[in-house]
Amino acid sequence: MSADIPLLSIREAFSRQFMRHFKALMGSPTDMANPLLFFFMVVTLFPMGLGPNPERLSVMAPGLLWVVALLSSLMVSSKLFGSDFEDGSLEQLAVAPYPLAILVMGEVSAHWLGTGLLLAVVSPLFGVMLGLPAHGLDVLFYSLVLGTVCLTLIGAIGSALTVSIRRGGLLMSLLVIPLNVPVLIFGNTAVSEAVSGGNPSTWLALLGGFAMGSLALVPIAISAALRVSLDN
Amino acid sequence: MSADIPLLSIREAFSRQFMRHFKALMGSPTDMANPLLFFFMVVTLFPMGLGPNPERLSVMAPGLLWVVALLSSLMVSSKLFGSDFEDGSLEQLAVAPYPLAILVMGEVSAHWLGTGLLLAVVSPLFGVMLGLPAHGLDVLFYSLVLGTVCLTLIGAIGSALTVSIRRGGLLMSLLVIPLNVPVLIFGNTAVSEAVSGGNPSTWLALLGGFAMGSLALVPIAISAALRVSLDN
Amino acid sequence: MGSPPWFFRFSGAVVRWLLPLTIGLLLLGAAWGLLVAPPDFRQGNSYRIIYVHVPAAVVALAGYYVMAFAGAVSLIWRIKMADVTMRAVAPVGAVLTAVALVTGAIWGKPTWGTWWVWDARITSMLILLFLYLGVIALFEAYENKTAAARACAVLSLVGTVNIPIIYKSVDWWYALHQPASIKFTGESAIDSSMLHPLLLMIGAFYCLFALTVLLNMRAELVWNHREASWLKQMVRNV
Amino acid sequence: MYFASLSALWHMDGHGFYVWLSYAVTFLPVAIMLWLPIRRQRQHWQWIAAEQRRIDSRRAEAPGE
Amino acid sequence: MALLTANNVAIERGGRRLLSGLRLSVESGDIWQLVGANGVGKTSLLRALAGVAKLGVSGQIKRDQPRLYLGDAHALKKNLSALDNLRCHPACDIHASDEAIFSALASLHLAGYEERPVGSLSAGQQRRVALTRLLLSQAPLWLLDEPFTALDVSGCDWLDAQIRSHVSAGGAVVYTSHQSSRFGALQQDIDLVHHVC
Amino acid sequence: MALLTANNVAIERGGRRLLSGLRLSVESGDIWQLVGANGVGKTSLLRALAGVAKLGVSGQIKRDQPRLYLGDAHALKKNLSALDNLRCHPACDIHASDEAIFSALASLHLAGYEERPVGSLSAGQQRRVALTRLLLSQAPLWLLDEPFTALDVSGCDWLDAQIRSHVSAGGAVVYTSHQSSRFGALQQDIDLVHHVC
Ligand code: HEM
Ligand SMILES: Nc1ncnc2c1ncn2[C@@H]1O[C@H](COP(=O)(O)OP(=O)(O)OP(=O)(O)O)[C@@H](O)[C@H]1O
Ligand SMILES: Nc1ncnc2c1ncn2[C@@H]1O[C@H](COP(=O)(O)OP(=O)(O)OP(=O)(O)O)[C@@H](O)[C@H]1O
Ligand SMILES: [Mg+2]
Ligand SMILES: [Mg+2]
Repeated sequence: MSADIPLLSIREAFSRQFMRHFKALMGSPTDMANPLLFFFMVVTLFPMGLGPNPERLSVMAPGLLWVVALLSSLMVSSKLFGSDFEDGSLEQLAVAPYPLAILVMGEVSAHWLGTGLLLAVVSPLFGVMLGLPAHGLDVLFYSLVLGTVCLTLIGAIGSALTVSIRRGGLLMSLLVIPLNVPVLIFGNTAVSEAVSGGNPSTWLALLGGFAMGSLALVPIAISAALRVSLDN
Repeated sequence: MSADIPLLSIREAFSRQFMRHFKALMGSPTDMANPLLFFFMVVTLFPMGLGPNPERLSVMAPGLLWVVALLSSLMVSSKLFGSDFEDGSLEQLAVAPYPLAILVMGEVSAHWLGTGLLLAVVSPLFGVMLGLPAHGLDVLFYSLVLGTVCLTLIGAIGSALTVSIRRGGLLMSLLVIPLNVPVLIFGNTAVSEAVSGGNPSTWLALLGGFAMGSLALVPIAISAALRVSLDN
Repeated sequence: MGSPPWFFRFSGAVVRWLLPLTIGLLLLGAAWGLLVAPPDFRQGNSYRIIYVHVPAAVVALAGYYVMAFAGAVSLIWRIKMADVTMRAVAPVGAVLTAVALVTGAIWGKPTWGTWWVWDARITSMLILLFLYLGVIALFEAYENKTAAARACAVLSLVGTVNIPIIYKSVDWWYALHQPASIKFTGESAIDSSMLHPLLLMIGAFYCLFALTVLLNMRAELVWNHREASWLKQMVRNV
Repeated sequence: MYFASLSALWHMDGHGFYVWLSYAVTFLPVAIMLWLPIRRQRQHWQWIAAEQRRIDSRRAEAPGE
Repeated sequence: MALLTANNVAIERGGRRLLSGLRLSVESGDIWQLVGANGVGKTSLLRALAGVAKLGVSGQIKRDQPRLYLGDAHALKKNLSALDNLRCHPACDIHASDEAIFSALASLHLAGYEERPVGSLSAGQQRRVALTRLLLSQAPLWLLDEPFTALDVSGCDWLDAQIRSHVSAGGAVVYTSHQSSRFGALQQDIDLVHHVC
Repeated sequence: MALLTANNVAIERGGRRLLSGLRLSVESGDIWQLVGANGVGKTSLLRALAGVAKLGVSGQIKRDQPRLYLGDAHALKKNLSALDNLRCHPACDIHASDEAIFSALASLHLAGYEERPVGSLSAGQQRRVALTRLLLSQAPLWLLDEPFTALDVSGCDWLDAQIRSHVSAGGAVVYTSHQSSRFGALQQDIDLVHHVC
């Protein structure tokens, strides 16, 4: 009986996980708008805190926008695998006859699409609101596309670990901060360079390299972390 | 049979809810450490994003600290009633023979003690890290003590309104951030004033007034919102 | 009064003359503002944006109070019609707020040379938009629409208590940090040749608000009462 | 009319783009805002009418019921 | 003495009317079982009777204030111990001393598990913790939603005996279950099929 | 043909050894019921057999790759519809067309509920959605943790028939339940009491 069971192609297994998570994330157009509004509001908070002085804001704009991106990615990723763990989806992923790393990447990509990429797409608007000069907007966009890939992947490791280890908060942040720092610095410098008329491409390349590296290595780390969590 | 059933005093009912939530919070130190770690991380991130220029940082320190306090309070409040809803505690609270507003305030106070007050207590450390002048640290502490009361109460309304919604986390932030704007402004201005040698007491008084007003009105809103959520 | 059949008939009559009136007033005001009124001596022709910007802003603000009042009525007296009103006001208010923001931003480019400034009034308007969007998102997120209306009522009441505080605090915030380079408020000595079309346009936007709210309510009512005999009777008679 | 010619009206001393754009972003949403509920009500109305007709025809088919 | 009377109750959920025309009078000494297929509305009715759900419920429900409602969800905090969970139960109806709680837990074969986080107990053990409230609360009216779920044979027998002794002491029980008539002539059924709209 | 063999398995949980010396060989056509009181370790053993838990498990467990494990938790996303949940199930063992899913749901009396969020179904209906996988997956080995829970009488009968036809087609089932011996001579029991440490 077991010989003739058809298997999905790895690609299809991936895309099913992707769809599952994407649909759960984006039930309706209103839901789709939620992360957007969230970013918008967080951006608004900074002028409220720092004062409306346009010159000062525009000097800080690259750094602020990048820190906001990092913070909000952190806030939305922190519960990435939480519901999967509670509702038993993780058990099922673990017994599925496909590499856990691939399946999990389906989920992570859906998450990135619905939050990271979206943030990057609307970021020029935020740039304008914070007074970022127009010639920095495209680099802001590119740097965030690449950067949110890294942030999401690293956040996913953190989430996988915190799902498992009850007291793992400290461990998670120790893991996540150092890994995120280069992303922040590369991205922020790329934008600052573009604004001040320098050449951002080196920094974008570094960011791209970091994203590639994460894409290659992080899935393995995530699946290892999730397996540990199931045994806890 | 029913006549001789003893009732708890309102105070005792309150304090039981307080203990229940407080112990649950202490039982998972991760949850408690989360806002602190978040705070800590962000405080380390800003110098990286905005450049290490100490003068500029110290000018912005009050605003940054307050924005981050708001965000971390948001992060922890978003799940305030979530587990109560899922595990059925909310149903039980609703059938308890005491005013729901009182019982719920027991929970909210425990939450505030474990997150808001804690944040205020360690905030001077973070102030020092961002170069906040020493004579601003005590006002930072006072403003955060009062401010986190408001933030927690308003966050509790948001959480109560969105518990029954499956993808409620972000939505909650959307509802709560605009309502928190005055708190942010009062608190942040108090600290700025103290730093620049002005008189912070007006702003602290405003913050105190806001906290008092919230303490009087918010419990009713929370209990109404929770009843609605049970009916969804 | 307040019963759905009565309201449906009454609002039908109102809509019948309010619709042409509103469109007429809007076109008249727009033509007056664009074609007839003289240009401002400082800002030139760009000031003509005022005829859409200010009315949208004024009515958007008023709309929130209408919504919150409906919310209070719905919570206290449990009147279904108040739920429907609240539900109908929120999108109209949000659209008008967005219009005020966008036209303001467009106005900013020729006058200040920038699309966006964190001015007190602008910032308050942005927060008002967030408040409206919050109500809409909350309503959409609930599955049970009666519960949704009640939740939105709670939210909009909390918002109403808070709005004056928000506005005042944003004012203080701006006054404290106000940068010297931009001067925005205070030139309200407006010539009557410019004022009259503005007042007309504000009137037109109030009519527009009432009209769209009524239309939204009617559409909602028809659906909610699709099983009701009075509606079936009405459909049959048409 | 204040403007001498149509092209002056269109151009508005260099501010035409901004003025016309803001009128467009006002009146377009306003038109949609008016049209959507009207369309929605018409659709509901037609749905109810169709339902009525279906019920009526069923009654006509089975008069003894 | 009627502990609960429901008159002409109708229930609506998710925009659909589930049940209507329901009448029920629970007297002291009664055991009522709500019977019906999956999705017929047993849980919804029980929540309405308990006063948890209000919005979709029409008709009159009169009840004595103290009642013990036990739903699908146990209202247990996973990271608190059984002891703490019972000491500070959200329904606030437990006035027992710690010793009483210990001995109640022991009578449910949970001796030795009192101080462990409830989340690390097995499914049946968690239900036993939730059921311990029956021993500790003094509410005369019990409203139990599928209380026999996850219990082993001895657990079911314990609950059975508990319900019997409760009603013989003048209490009353309304419960749902998919097993039929555990209490023979002692119990009455309401088959919700007759009230489906 | 053995679909699963376990040899000298011992299980440790929360720092305590629960079971030891467990042997089991599940052949095609077998029905095994894990029997034991609450908290004895049935769920833990089933998770070990399925390969979900690994860390506290010692001994050899050999199994054929495709197996269907169904735990306490249903692995259903509450805000997705039943259809979407099955289409994109995390176990990735469903290769059926949408029509097949529709008809499978219909045979569990869920016609009309396919597109509603699973969170708005009753307890039994949610379990039925989870059980629909039995019709759609082609795994020969089923590992079911208390599958009869929350089902009404007709649901239990359906599951009963399903298990019988599965084993008669050469599959095998290991399940836990507190009701004893539904399948008479067809099934074999392992009473875990004999393996408690
Ligand atoms: C995004 C940008 C803007 C927003 C959100 C905005 C918002 C508002 C609001 C809410 C009002 C009504 C205030 C009230 O009724 O008290 C208003 C009035 C007004 N706005 Fe704007 N505005 C913006 C940009 C501008 C710009 C760029 C100008 C012109 C330079 C401008 C000129 C005016 C004038 C002249 C009034 C009416 C006079 C008054 O009430 O003081 N606004 N605006
Ligand atoms: N996450 C956990 N951490 C630590 N110990 C656990 C955990 N889960 C279960 N245990 C312990 O392991 C033992 C066996 O639990 P298990 O869930 O396997 O029991 P079971 O036989 O399935 O019981 P039931 O009939 O109640 O479902 C129990 O005594 C329980 O206390
Ligand atoms: N949150 C909800 N929103 C909308 N509809 C719901 C919700 N919960 C339940 N329903 C619907 O109400 C009906 C009754 O559900 P209920 O949970 O009362 O059934 P039940 O009789 O307890 O079933 P079971 O035997 O499966 O527990 C079901 O058809 C279900 O689809
Ligand atoms: Mg039920
Ligand atoms: Mg078990």
